[in-house]
Amino acid sequence: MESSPHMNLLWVVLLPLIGTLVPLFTERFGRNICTFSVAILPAWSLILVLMFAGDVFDGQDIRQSIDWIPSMGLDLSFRLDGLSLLFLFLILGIGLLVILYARYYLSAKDSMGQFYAYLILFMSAMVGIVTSNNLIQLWIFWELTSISSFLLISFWSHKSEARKGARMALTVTGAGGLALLAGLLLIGNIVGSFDLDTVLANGDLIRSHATYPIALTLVLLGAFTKSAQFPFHFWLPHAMSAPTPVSAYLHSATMVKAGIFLMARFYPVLAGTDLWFMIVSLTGLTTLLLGAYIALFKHDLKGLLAYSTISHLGLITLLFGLNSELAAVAAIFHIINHATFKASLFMAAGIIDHESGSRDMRKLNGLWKYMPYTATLAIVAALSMAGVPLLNGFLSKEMFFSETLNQSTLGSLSWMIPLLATVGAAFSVAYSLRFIHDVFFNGEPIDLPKTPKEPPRYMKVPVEILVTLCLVVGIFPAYVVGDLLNVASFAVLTHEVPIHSLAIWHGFNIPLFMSFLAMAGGATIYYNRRHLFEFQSHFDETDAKHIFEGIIQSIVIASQRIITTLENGSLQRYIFLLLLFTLAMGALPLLDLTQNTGSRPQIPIDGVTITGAILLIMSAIATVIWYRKRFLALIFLSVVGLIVSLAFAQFSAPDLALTQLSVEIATIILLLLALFFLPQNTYKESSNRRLSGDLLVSGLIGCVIGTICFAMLTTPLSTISDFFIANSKTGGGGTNVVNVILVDFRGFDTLGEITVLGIAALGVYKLIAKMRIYMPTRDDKGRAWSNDPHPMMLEMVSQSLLPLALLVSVYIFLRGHNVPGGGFIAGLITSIAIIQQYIAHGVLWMKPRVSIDYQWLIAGGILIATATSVGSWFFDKPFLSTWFDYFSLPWIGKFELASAMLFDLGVYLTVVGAVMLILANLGKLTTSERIHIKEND
Amino acid sequence: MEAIYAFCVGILTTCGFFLVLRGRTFTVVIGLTLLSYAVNLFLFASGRLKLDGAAVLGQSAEYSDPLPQALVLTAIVIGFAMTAFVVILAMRSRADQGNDHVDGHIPVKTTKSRISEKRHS
Amino acid sequence: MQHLPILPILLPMLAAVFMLLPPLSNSITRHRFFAVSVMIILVIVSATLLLTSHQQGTQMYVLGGWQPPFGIALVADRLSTMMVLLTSLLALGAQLYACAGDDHDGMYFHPLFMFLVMGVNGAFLTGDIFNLFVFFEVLLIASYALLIHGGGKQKTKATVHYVILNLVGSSIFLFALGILYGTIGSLNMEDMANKVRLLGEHEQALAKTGGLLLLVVFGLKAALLPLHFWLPKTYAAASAPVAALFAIMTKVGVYSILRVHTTIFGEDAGALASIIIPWLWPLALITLTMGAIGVLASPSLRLTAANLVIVSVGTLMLAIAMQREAATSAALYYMIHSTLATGALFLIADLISKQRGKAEDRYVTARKMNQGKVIGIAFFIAALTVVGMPPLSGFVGKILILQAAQGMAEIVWVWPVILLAGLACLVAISRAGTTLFWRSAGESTNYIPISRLKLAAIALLLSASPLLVMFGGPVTTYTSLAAAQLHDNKAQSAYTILPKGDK
Amino acid sequence: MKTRPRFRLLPMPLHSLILFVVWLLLNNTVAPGHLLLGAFLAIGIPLLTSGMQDDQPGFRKPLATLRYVLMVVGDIIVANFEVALLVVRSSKKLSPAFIAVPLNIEHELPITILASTVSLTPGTVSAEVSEDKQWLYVHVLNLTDEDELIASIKHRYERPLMEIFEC
Amino acid sequence: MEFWIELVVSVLLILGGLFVFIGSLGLAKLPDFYTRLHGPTKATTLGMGCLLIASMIFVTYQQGYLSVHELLITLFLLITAPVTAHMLAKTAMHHELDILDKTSNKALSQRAKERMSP
Amino acid sequence: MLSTAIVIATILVCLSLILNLWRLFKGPGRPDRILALDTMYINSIALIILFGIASSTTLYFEAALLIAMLGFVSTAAMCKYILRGDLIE
Ligand code: NA
Ligand code: NA
Repeated sequence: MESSPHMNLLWVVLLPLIGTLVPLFTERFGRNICTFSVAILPAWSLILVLMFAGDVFDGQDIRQSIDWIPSMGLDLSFRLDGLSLLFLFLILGIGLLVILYARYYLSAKDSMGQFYAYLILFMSAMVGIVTSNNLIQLWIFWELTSISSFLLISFWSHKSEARKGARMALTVTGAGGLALLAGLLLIGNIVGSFDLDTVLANGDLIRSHATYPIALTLVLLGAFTKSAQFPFHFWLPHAMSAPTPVSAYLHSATMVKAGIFLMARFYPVLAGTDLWFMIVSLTGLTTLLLGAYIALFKHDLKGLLAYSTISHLGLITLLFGLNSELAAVAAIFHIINHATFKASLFMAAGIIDHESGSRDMRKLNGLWKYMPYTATLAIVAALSMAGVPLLNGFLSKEMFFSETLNQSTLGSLSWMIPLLATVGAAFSVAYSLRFIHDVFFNGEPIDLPKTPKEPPRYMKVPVEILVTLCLVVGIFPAYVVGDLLNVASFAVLTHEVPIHSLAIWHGFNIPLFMSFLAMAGGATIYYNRRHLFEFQSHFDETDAKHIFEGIIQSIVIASQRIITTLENGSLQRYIFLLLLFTLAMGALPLLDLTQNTGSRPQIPIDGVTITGAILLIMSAIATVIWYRKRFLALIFLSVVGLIVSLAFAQFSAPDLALTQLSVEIATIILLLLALFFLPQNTYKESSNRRLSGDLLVSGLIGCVIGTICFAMLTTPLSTISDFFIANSKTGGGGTNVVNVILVDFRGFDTLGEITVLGIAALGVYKLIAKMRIYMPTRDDKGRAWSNDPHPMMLEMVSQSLLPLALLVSVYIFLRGHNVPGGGFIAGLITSIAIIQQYIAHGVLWMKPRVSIDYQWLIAGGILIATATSVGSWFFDKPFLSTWFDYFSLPWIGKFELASAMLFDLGVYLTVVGAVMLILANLGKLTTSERIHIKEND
Repeated sequence: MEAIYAFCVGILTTCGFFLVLRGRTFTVVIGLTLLSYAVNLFLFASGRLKLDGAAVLGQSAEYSDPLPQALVLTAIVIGFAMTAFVVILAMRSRADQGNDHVDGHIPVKTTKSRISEKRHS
Repeated sequence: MQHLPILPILLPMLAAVFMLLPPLSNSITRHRFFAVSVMIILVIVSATLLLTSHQQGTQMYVLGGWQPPFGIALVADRLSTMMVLLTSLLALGAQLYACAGDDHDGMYFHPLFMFLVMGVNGAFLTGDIFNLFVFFEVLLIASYALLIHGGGKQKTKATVHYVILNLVGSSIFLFALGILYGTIGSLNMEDMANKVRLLGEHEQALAKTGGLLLLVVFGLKAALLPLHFWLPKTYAAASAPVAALFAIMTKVGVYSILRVHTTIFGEDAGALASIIIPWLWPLALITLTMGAIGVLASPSLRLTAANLVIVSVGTLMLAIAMQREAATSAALYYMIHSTLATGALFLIADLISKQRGKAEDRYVTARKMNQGKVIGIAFFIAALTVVGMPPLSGFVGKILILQAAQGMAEIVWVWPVILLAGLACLVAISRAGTTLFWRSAGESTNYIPISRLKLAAIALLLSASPLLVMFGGPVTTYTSLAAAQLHDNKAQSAYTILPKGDK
Repeated sequence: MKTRPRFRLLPMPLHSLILFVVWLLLNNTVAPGHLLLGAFLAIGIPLLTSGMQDDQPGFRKPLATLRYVLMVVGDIIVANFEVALLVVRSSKKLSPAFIAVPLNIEHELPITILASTVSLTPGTVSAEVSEDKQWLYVHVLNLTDEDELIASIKHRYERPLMEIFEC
Repeated sequence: MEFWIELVVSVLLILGGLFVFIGSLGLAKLPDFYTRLHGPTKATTLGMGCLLIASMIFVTYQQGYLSVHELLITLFLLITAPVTAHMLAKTAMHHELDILDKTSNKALSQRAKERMSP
Repeated sequence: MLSTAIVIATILVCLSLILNLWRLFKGPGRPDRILALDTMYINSIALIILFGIASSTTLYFEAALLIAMLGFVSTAAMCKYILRGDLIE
């Protein structure tokens, strides 16, 4: 069969999709215009389909494809074959009827635009599913039906049942959707393409592949959840809290049929195996029986119809599962028939509900008197459901019975299938009878909110059309749906459809006998319903909603328990885990280290080093021993800092020694400032077990780090550093290589580093700005503070030292490029000198004397450093390219000017600004000079 | 010499991490400071140890690796900035929550033991 | 134009600095106009950089003219420019949202915000591992300061945890860098990659420690289990625009793992090839699982969004663990999608919590929202996106990752976990949505209409979701090229594209 | 007393001089470039910091100052040997004491210098100055005669200081 | 190096070391805080002076130019040591540290603490 | 001779540092500990000077100068802390 590219096929999907937006705009023009406008685009789409129909009936599949996401195997790809055509008629045709019906069903309070938008969205999704020629695209539309049905079911979102029902439907179909996705991906992987044509052409490949059972199961999970097959059937009755047009559409004709469609679509590649038979037919059979049985006991009209739908879907599934071609044809036929009679039944139920205010069959009685016309329509449809001759339901049921007789996969138990099918049919008759008798006859209505009457004229039109179809198909099957059934079956079977005759009369045969049995049995069951009801009342009615919610709830609670146990909000635990992880990462590779000592010659030990080590180790341990006495810990910390600086000095890093020293003092001042506001000592909090655990882990990490450090120190290394030494003077213009690296080779790091400092200062300022903190009036031993806030000697000496300190910082700054020093250290010296003034004199004394905006200083510093770096752009060099030259002036002699100095000035200013912003403002916390949050503008 | 150096780094690391694992902000800050000493020494060690080799041209015969020194300088500055922030954060936490526990509240267990401790004394 | 690669770092930095100086300082109005203008310019610059790098090949920017491995070089390849563009887009959204008033709850919002963007962009662009550390610190310190923006007990508490953990992380970072320099002797990642193969056995063991310790560091930033505990409460406590911007922060960790562990410890690293992979598999799976459990357990939308971040991290890590071009490409697509979507979700959560009175965004019955419809639409789009339902971008990323796993033995773990996590998210989000929007008691009061700016910000971020699907073709083409570039060590080698210049 | 005169360019001439000298000390040089730079700094830094200096009586007598300094240095050296002996000896032989020295000078800077001198010299440490600046409390390591010690402090150090500061 | 210079430097070094040591010894062994305060503030200062002068001479000789910048350290120490001692004494009095029993005029420390006249 | 002198002086300074550490541990009061720390600062200046002479370099002079300047600030700050709690008021 040739496929012809057809550019208009896309519009079949696009038109409804665009139509989704229409009601949102036309809602304001009134109900009729809104309804009409909503119908236009789907109708147009249907017309397009009808125009294509001829080609399809002629055996020409229509295809259209556009590239979309090739790396995912996703193309925008459509095809129209017989199966699609059949479904499109159902979706668009019944869809249009539902649009009309809903016009009268919805009350003035309901948002019509929203409803139609959801409905059309759903319709588009269904159209998309049935026309998709790409597996992933099919899945996209599949999921879209889940989403839009969620919106439709929860349309009356203020009702708890609506929300829960919608959620349940979404969860179940969503889960199925994920399974389907996995299945489709597997199939795509087997075939090497997600193109449906390719997939359908490779049935044998798929069936023989090792992952076939998994792929089959996953795809069927998708189909069964969507089509409410046992054990996933429970969501469907709860979806009945949707407005009735939704039920008529989604739960009879379309969405639940999506699963059936999926089975039909993949019938050529997945069916035909025993596994398929076992899963599909048994699931179908169980669903058929269960649905039919429960339907009888539902007092809610829509509940009855819902379980009836489940039962009929089971029937169709069973047919597909039988692995017989005629059965598949029967299944397709029953899809049509079920759609027509069930949609009309739902609509009738909706009319009854709408006009009487109740759906409870215990209250609804004798409606024949009040709405004879509607009653007639409903009774015809119900009889079709029961499979009464002359109605379409009878035809497909006959085919069904005959197919149940033609299978033998269950071996000697195969006889059970026709028997159980008959039992199911009997119950089907029984609940149909109940629907007819209990609602339209059976005495007078009880306590109805409204007096029932016939509905508006046009509300009946959709029902009339559908019931007429039931009759016409039932009487002239071959003329009405013969061709359609043929092309659809052809699409499913992918070859010539086996001979079947669509006729009312096939002579006296076993299926007819089974039908008769079912009729009689159904009547008997209904007649004796009181006993059955009594029997059934012994069982607690298990509400699926409660079970489902219960399961979800317990999952949520379990999750919460897990989360609260693990995420207990204890930082100590988080750090402990972090350290454990670190330990694992650090220690395990070390197991590969055969020996710790490398080949690098070691430096002999000397006494000074030992002294330093003793000081360092003892002090470090002292901070641990006395960590609860904070001031003490602080003093020992200072010792550690001092020794570290000395170590840098010893190991040839004078710049580091200087920096470490100045940072260390600034840190101590900072910690002292903060300690004032914090408890001075704390109780023993950690249990001994925790302490030893912590000690163990930190000790082990210490061992790991120490080992690595030793191994590293004793291993020879060649680095890129020779370059720096070689180019420091010639390329960077300075003899202090470390400084040249900082301001030139790796000036970018330095720029980042001063930015960090600047940001930290801003952050601190931000922290302080909103701080309201308690100021202790006594020290930790209860002593009142000394009465001398500004000791005179300290004041005198501090202010005398200030110019000296500034001089030293200029000295350190200027020499940095060539010998140890530089902007950072100079900046810290300046800041500490100024802080010393604050300590000695206090904020009030300082305030009139220092009028620098530290914030500007920070910004200015970073700006100068950046501007210096950007300056190189004007010489067509990259950012941070430095410049230096030597000049000589008479008398003064030769001197160097370098852009790096300017960069370093930026560093200096930022450091001063940042440190002062932090420390000086922290000091102001307790005075009247505390920061007031600036009001803007 | 290398062994002693590595040992000191190990001790500092141990002490630092142990204090970081404590429950009070100030102690944690002390721990972080110790840890940053350890880190700086360690990072410095990546250039190996050298005596009399300051990387100032013309001052030594052989130069120590200047690059780790520059890295450590950056690390020191950043460490200082971070310490400054976390110290003030500790204060802010005390101000906002009324205690200086890292979790913003004293664990129930501790409160109990403290009461019993008081009772005993 | 030759300076284009450094502009994503310089622009926000200078913008921040200028905002601290007169005439911009102390005027929130001026801050807003200036900051938004700069951010729009930044978006344009980033896009230009991306196109340049895409069409003309990787752009190297050699700072100070010092050739790598001696100097620091910025590497603007497809991956880094993509991340930079992503950052500026997210930042623009978050910033617009903040301009509606949240920026006024404390000081320095805009400068700090700019500094954070600078740090993130720097981390993405730099080709030097120590410079990466520096930019990590820039973005961290800015994030610390931003986290307390707005004040309040919760923020303070979350900040304490966040800051201390990250400080420990920074220490470990430096330990790792020390080890790497101490064994490899270089800092330029490309140069390290070349040298790491040649290491002796002794050095290898040490370098491996360094590489694995980096996993700890990046894992902490990325919120990889068991280092993720800080994330939910931190993100939930942050003010909305900050939380939205933080959506990129975990991605910095993910990016770093991707960059460092495919460049330095990639397939060509000899004995040190793929050292993190045996760890990454289980950790990624558990992260994803815990994220999903967290999503189920979340009692409020902000926590849900935060846990969704963990889910996305777990998913990304799985893709990285696969070590395939296809998987990396999928990860990159997923990264763009999840960053913008979770960012938007944080903003939406804020809108919701401001309209529900004391209930805020918790999943309890509360008064009806004033503008439930418009927020509802935004939420619906965001929810579909994060859950991975078509037709929005989530499903593309998920399918790409699932597809990438085909043919691997680990598929038996990857597929079920990813799919079930998706289901858990679906369950949780549908519960969340129905509760927040539909379970209401009492009518709304205090009608304060939502600022249009906020809606525009959310729309901006959300618009990415359909666009990513619509233009899925070009986007995935780009991500696969980026992935190919990342995996092909020779193609991205710094030396091949460098003109052998002077100096 | 006289406060020091204020010049616009040289607010603290003595400071400037000290800074200039210190600059040369620091750089170990008298190169012309450094002379110029030193001069610049010696003028610039006091201009910057003059705000942070309280008014204090100025040094009037350079010679007396020099004499005082030399005397103190000598005392320090001698005193230290004494203290060294005291430290090394058994501490049982110590006779420590607190004493209060009445002060005649009133200004903060001279008092500070006096107290510093006392601290640097034999066996005495200035512990406190009373709030009214009338008394200097001194801790003595090994007191032999209280009155003599007080007299010697006043005579040896306070008087020259009063002379130097003309107060 | 010339013998005399070497001798002077060596003597100064040993002397300096000795004073530094005695200062610390005093700190370690003297019986109460106030007596301990004397050691470091004075002996150490002198010791440092010796060492710095030794360094001055040594560097001047070795480098061939006058190295006087060590004087600056001495200057700093001379200026700051008394203030340090003063501040420490204040803290000791504030904490009312135990004073050696045989100290005369112990009560003065109370007056001093309050900064009142005796 | 000179090298012997340097060694002797260094040993003396190292011993001093150990003595300082001992006082630091022993206390008993906070002032004792601060005093010990301050002495340690000064003794480390001595160590640096000796180190400079021993390795005949002037590179470490600034370190000594810095300790002299900043050690004082630190000690003063600690004393102020004990006296007033609040460093800057
Ligand atoms: Na009835
Ligand atoms: Na204060």
